[in-house]
Amino acid sequence: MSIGLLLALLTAAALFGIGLYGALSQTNLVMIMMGVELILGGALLNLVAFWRFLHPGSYPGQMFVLIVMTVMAVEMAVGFGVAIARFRARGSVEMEAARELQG
Amino acid sequence: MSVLAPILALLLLAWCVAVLDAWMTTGRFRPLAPLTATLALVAGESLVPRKPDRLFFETAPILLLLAAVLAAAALPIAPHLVITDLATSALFVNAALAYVLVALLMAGWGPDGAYAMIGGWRFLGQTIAYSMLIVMPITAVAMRAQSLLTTDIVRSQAGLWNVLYQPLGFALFFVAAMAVSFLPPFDLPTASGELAGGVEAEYTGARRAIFRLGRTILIVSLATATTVFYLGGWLGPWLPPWLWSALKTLAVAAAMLAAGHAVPRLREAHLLAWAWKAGIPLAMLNIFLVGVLLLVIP
Amino acid sequence: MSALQLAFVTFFGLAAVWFALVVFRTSSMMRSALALLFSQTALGALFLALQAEFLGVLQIMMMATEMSIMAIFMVMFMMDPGGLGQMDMTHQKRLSIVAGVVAAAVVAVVAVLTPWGAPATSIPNPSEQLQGLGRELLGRSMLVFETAGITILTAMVAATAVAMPALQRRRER
Amino acid sequence: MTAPLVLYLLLAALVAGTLGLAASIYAVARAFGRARAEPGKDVPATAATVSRDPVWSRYHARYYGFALLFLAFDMEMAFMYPWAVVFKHEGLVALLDMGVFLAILFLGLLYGWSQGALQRQ
Amino acid sequence: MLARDLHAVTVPGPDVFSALGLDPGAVGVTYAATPRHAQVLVLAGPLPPELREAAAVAYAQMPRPRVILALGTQEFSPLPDPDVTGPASHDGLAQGLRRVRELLSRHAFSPEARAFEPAVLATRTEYTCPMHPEVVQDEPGTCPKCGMELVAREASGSSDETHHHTISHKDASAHDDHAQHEHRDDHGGHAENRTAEGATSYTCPMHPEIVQDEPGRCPECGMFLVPADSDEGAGSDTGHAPSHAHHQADSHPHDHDPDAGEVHEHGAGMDFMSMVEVTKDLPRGRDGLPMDRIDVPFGPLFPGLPGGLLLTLTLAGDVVARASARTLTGPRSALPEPGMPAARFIEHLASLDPLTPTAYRLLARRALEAASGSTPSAHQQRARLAAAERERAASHLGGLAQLARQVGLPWLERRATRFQLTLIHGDHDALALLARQSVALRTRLERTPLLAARLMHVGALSPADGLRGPVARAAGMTTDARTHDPAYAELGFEPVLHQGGDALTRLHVRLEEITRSLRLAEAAGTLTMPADFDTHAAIGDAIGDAIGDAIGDGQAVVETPRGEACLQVYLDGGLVTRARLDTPSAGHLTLLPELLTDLELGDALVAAGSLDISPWEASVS
Repeated sequence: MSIGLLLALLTAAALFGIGLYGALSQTNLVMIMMGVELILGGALLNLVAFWRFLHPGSYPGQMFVLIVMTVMAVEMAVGFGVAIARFRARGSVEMEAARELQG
Repeated sequence: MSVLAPILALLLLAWCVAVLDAWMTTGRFRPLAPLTATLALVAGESLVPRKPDRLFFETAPILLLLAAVLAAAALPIAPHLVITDLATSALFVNAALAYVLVALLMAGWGPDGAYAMIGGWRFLGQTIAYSMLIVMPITAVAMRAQSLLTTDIVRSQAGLWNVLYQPLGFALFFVAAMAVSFLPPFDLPTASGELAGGVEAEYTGARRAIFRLGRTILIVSLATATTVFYLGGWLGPWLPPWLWSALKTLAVAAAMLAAGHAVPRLREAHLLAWAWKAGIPLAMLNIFLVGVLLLVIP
Repeated sequence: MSALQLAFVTFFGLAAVWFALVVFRTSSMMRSALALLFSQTALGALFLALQAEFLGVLQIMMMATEMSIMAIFMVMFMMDPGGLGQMDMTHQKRLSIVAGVVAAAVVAVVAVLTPWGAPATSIPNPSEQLQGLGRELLGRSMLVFETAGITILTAMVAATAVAMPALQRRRER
Repeated sequence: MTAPLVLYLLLAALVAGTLGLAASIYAVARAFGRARAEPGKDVPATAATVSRDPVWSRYHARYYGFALLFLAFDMEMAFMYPWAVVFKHEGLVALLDMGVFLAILFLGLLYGWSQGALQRQ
Repeated sequence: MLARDLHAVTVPGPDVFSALGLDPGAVGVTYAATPRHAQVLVLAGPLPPELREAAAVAYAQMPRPRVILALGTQEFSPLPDPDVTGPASHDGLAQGLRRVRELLSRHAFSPEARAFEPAVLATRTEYTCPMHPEVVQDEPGTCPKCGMELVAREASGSSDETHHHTISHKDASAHDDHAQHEHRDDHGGHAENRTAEGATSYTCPMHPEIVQDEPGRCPECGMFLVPADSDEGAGSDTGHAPSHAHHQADSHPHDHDPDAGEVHEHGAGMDFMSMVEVTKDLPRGRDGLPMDRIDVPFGPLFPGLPGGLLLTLTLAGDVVARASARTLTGPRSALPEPGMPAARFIEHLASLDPLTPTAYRLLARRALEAASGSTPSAHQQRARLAAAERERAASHLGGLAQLARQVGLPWLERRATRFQLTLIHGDHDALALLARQSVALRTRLERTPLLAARLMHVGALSPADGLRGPVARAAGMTTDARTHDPAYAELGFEPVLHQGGDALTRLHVRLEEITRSLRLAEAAGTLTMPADFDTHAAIGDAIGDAIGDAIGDGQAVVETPRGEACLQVYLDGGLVTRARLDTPSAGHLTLLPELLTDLELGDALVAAGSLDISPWEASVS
């Protein structure tokens, strides 16, 4: 049981939590995507940590990291595509109008 | 592995490039120009716009300097004169250069001024245009060297310099390098005739001194990168290796500066269109050609 | 696992988390986008500290441009990108916070309680990793790799098809 | 070839040194004195016209078509670097493999081109 | 430190400096891109009030150490008195700069440095809602519409002044108000483009009774005014008012209570924070995205534009959504006081445009001769032709340097400027050589890579009556006053003519005209310098006894470098009692708004520059 692995996993957990909070709390598509990016970042960290501490010899782990990165990029491309279309159609990318306003 | 020597060399080269630049723009050769210019800036006022994003405004010049220095850190001047020989140093150079964009975006957004903001966003467009043309030719170089280690890349050119082995890649990389260091004709973010200084406009005094320093070192880094990737780095007869690198680097820098003076500033639309409709297909072709060459000529 | 490595991991781990928090705490869209950028960069540095050099440098490089592009889309689509109005664009805040904390806690507990076994000692050096990854790419994972290509293609097509204004609209310009 | 971590430490030191350089330049400048506050001096300069309005607005970037393609296209590099390193070993397989990969991506590029993504909107 | 490069902000601008024969480049001074990067403010010649205010703004924004060098300028307010003065000659410049360098070697924070606090830049704080700029009040509070905290922002002058100014726009005569107002206005002067958009009228969506002929803010509710004849509320498309077009729906047509705007808007939609509401009335770009737009001033001291010209571009991203243009060099009248002696009238007219004095001196003489029925000798005609053609060539070279500054071609800027200066100082023998050089310059420009790509299809103009001079000839119109002139006819003159009408064609036309003008001036044989051409003495006898106390009116048309200018004078007892002047630039200035719309920023500036507008001409009423 390595302290380094633990640190990495805890960091990943924190990123995951923050990302989830963002994805749930934000009303704006782009902000939601930022939350998702954070979650995926946490996943990346987990993968790297597992590769480093458990199977440094095997490369599918690293391969998998590349795939997750690809997923991040792809998600952004499609997400922004949708955002543009939605903004053109509705003039807004908000999933729901913000309720409470505070100065 | 000595570390201080390369840093010193970097600063010296930066000095030379600054002199060169002043010479080309003003037409007068004054070896002390960088010193006097810097003193003039540092001794002057350094203003801050009244409602800036202060964090960005302060970070941008330093980040630019950092990016330039880190890019240079992975490039060898002689077999053992390199600050860090990472196993992925060729990639690391790209990674460092990518933060030039971030710095300019910060500089553009920070002051809350129209010219600066437009300049910043323009540079993002410029990055979208040149970015692939930086990384794809480097891939072709790495194919030949079978390594991302810059020193290996230089050694791989012992027989024939890459500029001859893959001229197409060299051309693309050279142009892209000018675009990274937003030299004319790629000075869209700082165009004086279109944006009156653009991202650089609000920087005065010491902050501008840092900005200029970063810009100069950036030019040096890119010239060194061109030398290392395509002009056989330190390779060459008679002279000591470090001298060869220095001379080649200065030559490349001079070529970059000179090229800008002969050509009018590009239109963003053209830049993007040419980069994507001609540049990227050519870069792919370059990779393919190198691949075939490597297979037929073992 | 050297002390130096531990220091790196801790430092960049904290940096990543702190920037991630900033993302949702600032009202300036530009700041929040660049905070995400630096969070990802710190992540990349963390990879370096974990001796996955190629992945780390790659992450540092990719995220710089991709998150900058995210910044421009933020500025395009967010009301009041400068954050001058200090407005709050969130909803169901309490629920979200609870969800976030609970999720993080669960994952953390799992991470702590699972017996991960002894950590590996010998790490292949970066150049070996690169070679290995390359062979993996052209060997067993070739299909995965080509599938990634297909995925990217799909993404490009989908994004373009959705985002570009209708053809006849463009023709009449 | 030193141990990677030492190299990273070196990089960190380099960063610190650069920051130190910047800090010292600022210190020298501060030693000369501070800027004098005067009306209109701190308004972002717009060619001798005072325009005090904030410009942070929803900026219409005309190149978002390129940006979308770039996001996806950029990922190709992640796969190309490891590939390039082992290319010579693997030989023809590698060439064909990457050929297919690039062909696929190029299709995407062509589609975007045909749909007018490769132009300022 | 003495040897260091100086960066200068020049007023009125590089173009005038070259025309005056001043060459800062020769004495180690470069034109700064922005006041921020300049250490010295160089003034040359007499400056109109608005330009002086602009200079004051530039000076205020220069970091210390900063120095003012005045060459032949008399009035300075609101600028402080210059640190160094000198005559408006190249020697004056050189000596002045030597002194400037000494002054600068004293460092920035010298205790005796005095603060610069002109009234132009005085501010007060007002509070406004970030989402609803029309909500403006003097004390902090919350927005009546969205309840958001109001944010403080500086405004200039005081609210009633702004009000006063808006009224004063209604009578075109209140020039002083314009002048004062322009820099008080916290909107970079986009409220002021009589010259450019005189045709369209602007009204307030909430107060239809407010109608004025330039955009701006409603004196009643402070909302942006909307062009009365515009669809999609073009007036509403500034970035700071993302939502106010929304009010067109629910506005009270007859509402004279100044506060009604506020009162009424309490009722206006409370769902304002929804982005949908904010964007639904925004004008959409060609790609259908409703984006914010910002007003950005380019000028009066912008490196890429002639000094004194102020373009206010409403930018959507980096594309011009709407443009307005005005000059800060005026207003000057062709005949300040009725009953001017002929000689003084000629000199006054010559002083109207520092860029092309000879052409206007010539115009005045022609008109006076027509009025008095006297005819110049063949020798005089030759001399005039030569002088006029030389000035044309010089002016076109100035235009080349301008283009070079715009698109970033240092070699072209240097070469064109040197060329222009040698032409101005040179004598008849120089002309043949210069003509050959001009051909060489042309071939080099045609070989310059990417220049054609940069200029082609930019700012294309189809033939119309508005066009004159090179601009018209580039559009394929044969309009050239010289074709009717016998003096030209006997030299076998024929105008340059090109098809296309875009910036590139204009460049070609000017390049060819440079060569032809030089050849003409050479062929004219006797080249008398402007110095001894129509000086006071010369006029004294020449005009004096020619006119005597003639009565009658005369009209003359002269092809100035920018197109044909027409002057009509009425003589009474040898005194000029009435004069009507019609200049090419005035017409070209009105072309700008529609010409620049929908162009990318860089292209828009190139297009504006390619018209080669002289603000001085344009501001003559």
